Amino acid sequence: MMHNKPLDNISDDYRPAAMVYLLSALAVMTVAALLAYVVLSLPPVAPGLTGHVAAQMGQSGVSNPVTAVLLNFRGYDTLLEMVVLLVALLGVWALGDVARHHETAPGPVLDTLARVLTPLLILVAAYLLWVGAHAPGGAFQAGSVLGAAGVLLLLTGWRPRIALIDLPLRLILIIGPAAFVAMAAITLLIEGQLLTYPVMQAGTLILILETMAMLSIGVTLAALFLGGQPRDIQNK
Amino acid sequence: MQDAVTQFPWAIVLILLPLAASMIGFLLPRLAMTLGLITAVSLVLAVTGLGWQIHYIYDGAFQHAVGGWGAPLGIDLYADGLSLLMLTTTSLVGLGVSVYSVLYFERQQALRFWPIWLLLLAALNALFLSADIFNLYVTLELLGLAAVTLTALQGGKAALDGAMRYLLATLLGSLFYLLGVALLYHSYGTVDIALLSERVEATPAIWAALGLMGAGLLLKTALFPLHFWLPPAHASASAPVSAVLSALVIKAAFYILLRLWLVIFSPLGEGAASLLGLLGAAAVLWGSLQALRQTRLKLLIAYSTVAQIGYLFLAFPLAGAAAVSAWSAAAYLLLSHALAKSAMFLVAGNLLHFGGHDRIADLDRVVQRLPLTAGAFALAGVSIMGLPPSGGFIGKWMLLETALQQGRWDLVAVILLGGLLAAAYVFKVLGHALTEADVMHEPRTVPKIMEWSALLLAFAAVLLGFLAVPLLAWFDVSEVFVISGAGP
Amino acid sequence: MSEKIYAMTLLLVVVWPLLLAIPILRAHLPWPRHLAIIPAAVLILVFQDVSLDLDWLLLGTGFAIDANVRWMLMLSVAVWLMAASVSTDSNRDTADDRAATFFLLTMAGNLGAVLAADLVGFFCFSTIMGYGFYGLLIQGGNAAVRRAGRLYIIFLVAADLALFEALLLAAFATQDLRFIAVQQAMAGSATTSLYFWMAFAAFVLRAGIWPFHLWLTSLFKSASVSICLLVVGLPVATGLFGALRWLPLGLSASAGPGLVILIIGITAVLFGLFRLFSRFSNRMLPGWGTVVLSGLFIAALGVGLMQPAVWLQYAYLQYPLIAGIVLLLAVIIMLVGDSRDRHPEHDLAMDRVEALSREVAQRGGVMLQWSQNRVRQIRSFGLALWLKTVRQARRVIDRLKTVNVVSQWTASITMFVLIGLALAWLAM
Amino acid sequence: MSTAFAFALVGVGLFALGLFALMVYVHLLRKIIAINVMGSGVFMILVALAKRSAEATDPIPHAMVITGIVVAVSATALALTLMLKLTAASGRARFTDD
Amino acid sequence: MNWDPWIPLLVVASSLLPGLLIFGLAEKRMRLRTALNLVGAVVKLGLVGLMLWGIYHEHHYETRLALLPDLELVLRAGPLSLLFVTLSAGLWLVTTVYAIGYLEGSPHRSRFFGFFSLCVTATVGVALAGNLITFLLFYELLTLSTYPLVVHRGTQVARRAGQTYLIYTVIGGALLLLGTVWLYSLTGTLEFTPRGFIAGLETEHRSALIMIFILLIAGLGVKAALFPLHGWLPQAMVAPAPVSALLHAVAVVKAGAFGIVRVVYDVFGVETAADLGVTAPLAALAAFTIIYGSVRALFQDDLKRRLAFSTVSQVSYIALGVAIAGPIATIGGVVHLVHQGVMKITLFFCAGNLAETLGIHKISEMDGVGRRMPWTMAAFTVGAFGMIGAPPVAGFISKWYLGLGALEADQGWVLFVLAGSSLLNAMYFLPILHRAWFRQPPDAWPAEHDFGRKETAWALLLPPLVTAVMALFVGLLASYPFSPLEWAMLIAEREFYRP
Repeated sequence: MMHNKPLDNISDDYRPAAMVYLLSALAVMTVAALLAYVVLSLPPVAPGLTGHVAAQMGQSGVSNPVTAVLLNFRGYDTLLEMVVLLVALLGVWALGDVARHHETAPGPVLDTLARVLTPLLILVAAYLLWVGAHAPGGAFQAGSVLGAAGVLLLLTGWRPRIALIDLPLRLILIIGPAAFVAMAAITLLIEGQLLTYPVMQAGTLILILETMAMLSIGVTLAALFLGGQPRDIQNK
Repeated sequence: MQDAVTQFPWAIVLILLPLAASMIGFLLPRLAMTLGLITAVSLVLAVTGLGWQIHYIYDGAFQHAVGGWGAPLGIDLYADGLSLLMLTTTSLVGLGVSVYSVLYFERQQALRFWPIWLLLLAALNALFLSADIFNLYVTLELLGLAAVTLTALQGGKAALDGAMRYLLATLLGSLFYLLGVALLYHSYGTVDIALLSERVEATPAIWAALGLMGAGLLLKTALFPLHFWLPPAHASASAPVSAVLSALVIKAAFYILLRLWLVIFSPLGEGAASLLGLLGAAAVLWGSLQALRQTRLKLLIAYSTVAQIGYLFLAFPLAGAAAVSAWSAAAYLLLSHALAKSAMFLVAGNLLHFGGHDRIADLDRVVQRLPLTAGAFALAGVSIMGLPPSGGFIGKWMLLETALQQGRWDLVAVILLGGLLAAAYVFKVLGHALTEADVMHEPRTVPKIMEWSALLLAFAAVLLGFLAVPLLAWFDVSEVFVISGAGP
Repeated sequence: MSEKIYAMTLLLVVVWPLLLAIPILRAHLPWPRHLAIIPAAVLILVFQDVSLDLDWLLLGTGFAIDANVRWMLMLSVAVWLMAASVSTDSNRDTADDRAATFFLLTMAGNLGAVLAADLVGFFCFSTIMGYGFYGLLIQGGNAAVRRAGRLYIIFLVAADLALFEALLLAAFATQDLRFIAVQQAMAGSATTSLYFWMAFAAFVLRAGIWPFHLWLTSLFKSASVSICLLVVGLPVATGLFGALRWLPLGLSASAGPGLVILIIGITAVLFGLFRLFSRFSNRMLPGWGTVVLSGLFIAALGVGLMQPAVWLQYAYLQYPLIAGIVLLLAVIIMLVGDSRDRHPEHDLAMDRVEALSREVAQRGGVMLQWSQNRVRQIRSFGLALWLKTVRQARRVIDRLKTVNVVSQWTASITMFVLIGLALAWLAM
Repeated sequence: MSTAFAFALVGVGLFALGLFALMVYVHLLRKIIAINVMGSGVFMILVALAKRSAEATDPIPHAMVITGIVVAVSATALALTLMLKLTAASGRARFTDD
Repeated sequence: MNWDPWIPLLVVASSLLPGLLIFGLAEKRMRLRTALNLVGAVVKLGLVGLMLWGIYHEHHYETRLALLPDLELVLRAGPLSLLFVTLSAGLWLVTTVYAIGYLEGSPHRSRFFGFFSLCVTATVGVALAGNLITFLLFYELLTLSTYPLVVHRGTQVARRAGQTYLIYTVIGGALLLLGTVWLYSLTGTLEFTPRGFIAGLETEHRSALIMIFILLIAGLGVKAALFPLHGWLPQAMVAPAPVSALLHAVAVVKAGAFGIVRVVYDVFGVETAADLGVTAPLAALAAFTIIYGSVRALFQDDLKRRLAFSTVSQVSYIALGVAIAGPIATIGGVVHLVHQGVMKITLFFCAGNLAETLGIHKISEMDGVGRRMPWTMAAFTVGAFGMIGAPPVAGFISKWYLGLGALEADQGWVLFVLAGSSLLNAMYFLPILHRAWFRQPPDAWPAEHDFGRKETAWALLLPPLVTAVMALFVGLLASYPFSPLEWAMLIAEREFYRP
């Protein structure tokens, strides 16, 4: 990373005047107190939407309520959220490029560790994705694990091959959101309604979506970590 | 066939089309610009179609339960006069800015601009169509990040600084909003606006939610005194981006506030309303004065935005006495300001491109050299000043009328004073544009398309002055959520 | 039919000089000054009352001529003829051309004022006359005259204002603005005294009657013959004439104003006489003469106001009186001529009458060549014929070795005699 | 009071803490972290209150939080990159005027 | 089909379209531009003539266009409107010819003529406005379209003058707007109706109505240059002569005065206004302005500034006539609307000629100019005498009816105001004439352009002559059918006597 000099030592920070300190402290405390009062004033017992969810689980195509909500009941949120991720990536890329050449050769330990861990992480991700259908887990968990693997590789100094950083990379980055949009469009054309899965195929469709989502999420996280659009600087 | 047309889900096209276009554009940069233009045009058509449906088929409000679940479990899409107004504004300004941007950016920037820009459009449309406060949160974030990215796209210290402030402000706002959402959900067990409106009663939670969401949204709307982040961001971004930020992005936050106010919080009474009115008045005066003090054009326009936002909030105390026309006035002001202000920023872009600077005092006989651009600024100025014939005038007229009916002389004074100050800063620019400057500079030619897109936007703002009757019927903001939001 | 023709002439009297006043139109006409008078002259010969209503003109006005007006008309014609004759001997350079413009404007104004049938018309034309005359003064005259002219225009503006106010008062009192009607109306009206004093002041100012005579006398001190003629012929004459027509005379006795006016008149006379004889000079004779005579007239007015009966009794004298005064003054002026050339100073010891007679005798010679100039110039006109016969007559008379005076008979004197005869004849 | 509310109060505390830091510190990294802390606070409240009734937990808030987290991550990533660029441009990791 | 509803719109469009087209023209397309201008002017005049004819034949010209749910944009041709429309249409034609001659070869003519046409469009709109909001709309449009003309020279002085102009007019506009909205919130209508539309409110809303009246008059008084609000007028003299002519005779000042007439007659109604006791102060103000303007004019050496102050004084005659609130005074005031226009435009044309031909700007430079430019000065003389009120020029008629009206409303003091102002007029016009005609011309003029044998270009010479002749004939033929006086009488009758 370049120009990170000022970031090395956060501690030598400008300290605000005691007065400011005090006042903001007071203000924040009052806010906190009020919030606390409000929170405590909430109804002690509230089922929320548990009932509705339970009632509709049958049609959702999965048995894990959270996944059902994420991918089915409130799938539209998830669609947009994938897009948010994409926007963040576009933003990071818009801010600049990074060279794809090595910065530091990894030490032997890190190197072996990466070689061992990466496949393992991918496996874990796959498991999480699959288990998400009926137990805690799902695309996001899996995606973040995948992302972790990517980060690890990047830390070891690995960089994607030139051939990969152009179209394929972009393809994999948008496959998640794209899948969602496509699904939305298709369901719209078939069912006349957005993201309405036929009850029979719901499970499969959700699994497909999740897979795509996982891929995109993982790669996106890694790409975000890279902090810029990878290009082969030398050839420029 | 007939059926296909009437039943065609225009609303959903509004969301999916820009999304798809953006992704394809991202995948195949070569196509990005073309796709962008096509999308911009088809969005206008889609909005028209939606409006037509709302008025002749769904009599008054369009509704769509995503996933077929319907509230409270699922998410509802919902569109009525107010949403239609916002969507129309978006599509019009969007079209203008898209056309303008074709020649504005150089290649490298253009590759990055188009996908994000399309996502921004998608975010706006999604936001205006959503009837679910959590979904609104997601769209809000999407919008905010896209906007910040576009701001930063300009590069350079000022732009990055502005973008950073903007990002922190918008994130903070979103968090406040989300906390409000949390409180609402946990007290009423739903995030659907319509259902909330039925269940709401005055509990501490509601008050807190109002406070939190209000604060967050005001921060995003940059209402005085929470406007600190706006001028640096809007003044440093590239011209088309500034146009979009001033014309649409902050309006989105205002829209949510208005929507929530009309449906959920209005029972909570006068206090909040008069507070908003007070802030609005302060914004009008403060913003105008600041604008008058500026020496750089884009800053001047940015502060003018701060002032004009204030007008929108003047409607809150006035609407207290069930005077519908106060909301109509706000709506009309919103629309005309969006058009006029975007035109102004595009003009600023032209001038920057033309002279390489935007120092007002050194505008050297621009009127002679760029008549179209100068004309655009003048026309937009007319609407901003609220002089007839223009949309700004109609809005101001209705606002004044209600204010007088309720004997709110303070607001009357503010409205008139704001108008005068606006005239002062608009003509400050025009005066310099007409006369010779001390320093001559080598002008660069400005593409005609850029000039015309600015001019047409401004002209539309003036044209609004003659279309009040049909438009006010079309964007009927008098009855929001008359039909219960609970599922079709 | 003939009425129509008369009416046309009536209109022409005013319009024709106006047209000639426009330089282009008269560019190629010989002696426009004389030509302009012709319609008026013609009209004199129409011995019948003609009137012409012009509803579309201004606020609806008209022209009319009756016995009284004819007096004034003749007077004007005479004055204009003389003035025209006197003032054409300078060569026709542009300045003279512009002088002609003012000359003709003034003429039109004067004739219009004379013929006007109602107050508005009178006001309008007399204003035109006033400003035109001012132009004439400034144009023709030397520095002194200009100074006098400036004084004159101030009085004129003031007078016009007063007259305008009076006019408004009259119009407020009655719809019908013809002179008689107005006099009747004002006699009874509540605003009489205001109206009366306004009008009176206006005419006093215009006619340069004491105590507003300064411009008048100072003019006579320095102006040329033609201008002096015009002064008496225009402002003075029209002023007096206007007074006659505007003031509600002989209708109801108004002792107070009458007395005041009488006193003014008498003071004027005395003052004039005193100034005249305290330091006598030919040059000042016409000036102070004017003051005296106009004073006399004013005094008469005063009497008339106090005893309407008397006034009515001598009503037929009013216009002849004005005519007489003016003609007398005119004669004096002609005789005195511009003496400043040859006789810069006069010894005051000299016996007045003798001096006067000698002046007359001396003038004779001047008059002769002056008249011969006339002859040479006017030959282009048919008048020459008439003058030939005069010369014939003179030769005959010479041969008869008659008195010297006859040998000094001249065209202008002929003119006076003729006019005198005409007046006498009309008076019957 | 139930544990749910206890956790919720902790969330409130986190929120307040983040807010305080955001107000007081000028170093951008601190501000970004502060925002994240606030976010965590909000999420905490959301999740905690989802289990107020004994029998079952409400899945909706969990879904919301997952969405929220993803959004937060994206925002943070963007913020950090932006900060780096700004630091590179201005030489200081804070807003240019203060 | 029935064209009547379209005519007023066409009248407005007949100058709007040429204006817009001209904006688009290249600078060098001189011929086409001139053609457009003249065609527009002639067409407008023709249409106006048609309406004049139509009104006599009981036609009803009205264009309506919804502006707000319960407010309409109304263009209607009544006697009063027609009086003003005819004036501005006629003078526009003349002024256009003049401007074409005046701006020969100067830069930015497309822009100039574009705004020129817009300006007249606005004026015609003001004249034809059938309700207060339409009036307001065009009134503001007028402000906007005249600003570029005022600063047309593009110098810093011009910019400052423009600023002053704006400060006054924009604030005035705001006041007018406030008054209008307030009135609307009371009455619920803004339609101009003879004898006003507020009848019945004067008891309960008395004070409010008085305030509204003050607001409206203040807003209009800015353009009409009533006393405290006249400051912009002399400064605006930096503009080229045709613009001054436009400001003073055709458009701006007239719009203000016309507005006052409208407000008093068709909004409040004379009787109501008198009941409210607002006319007397207005009359007093107008009277003061008359005297004040004349006095100020006395001390100006700059010819155009003197004329400007004379306008300040003259325009208030209209307000005065209106405020006296009697039928005859009304005639005087309304007819002065036309007379002042014709006379004053003549004077400005002449001033422009002097400046353009000989480079004369100051009165002290005018010695003997009558010999160099006899025709111009002749026209000037006619105008000057008209201003003084000497018969038979038009000014006399106005003063006549004002005076009579004052007597009839027994307000004798007005007579003295009239006398005083006539005196002052004489005092500041006659010396000019004296110089011009009777002084010796200097050896060399400040900046003389050679026009060969002519004294100046035809395009410059004809307009003043035409208007001078107009001024003369309007006065001479005052009682002729179709004369402005007749119209004024018609209007007064409609306002006062018709049941």
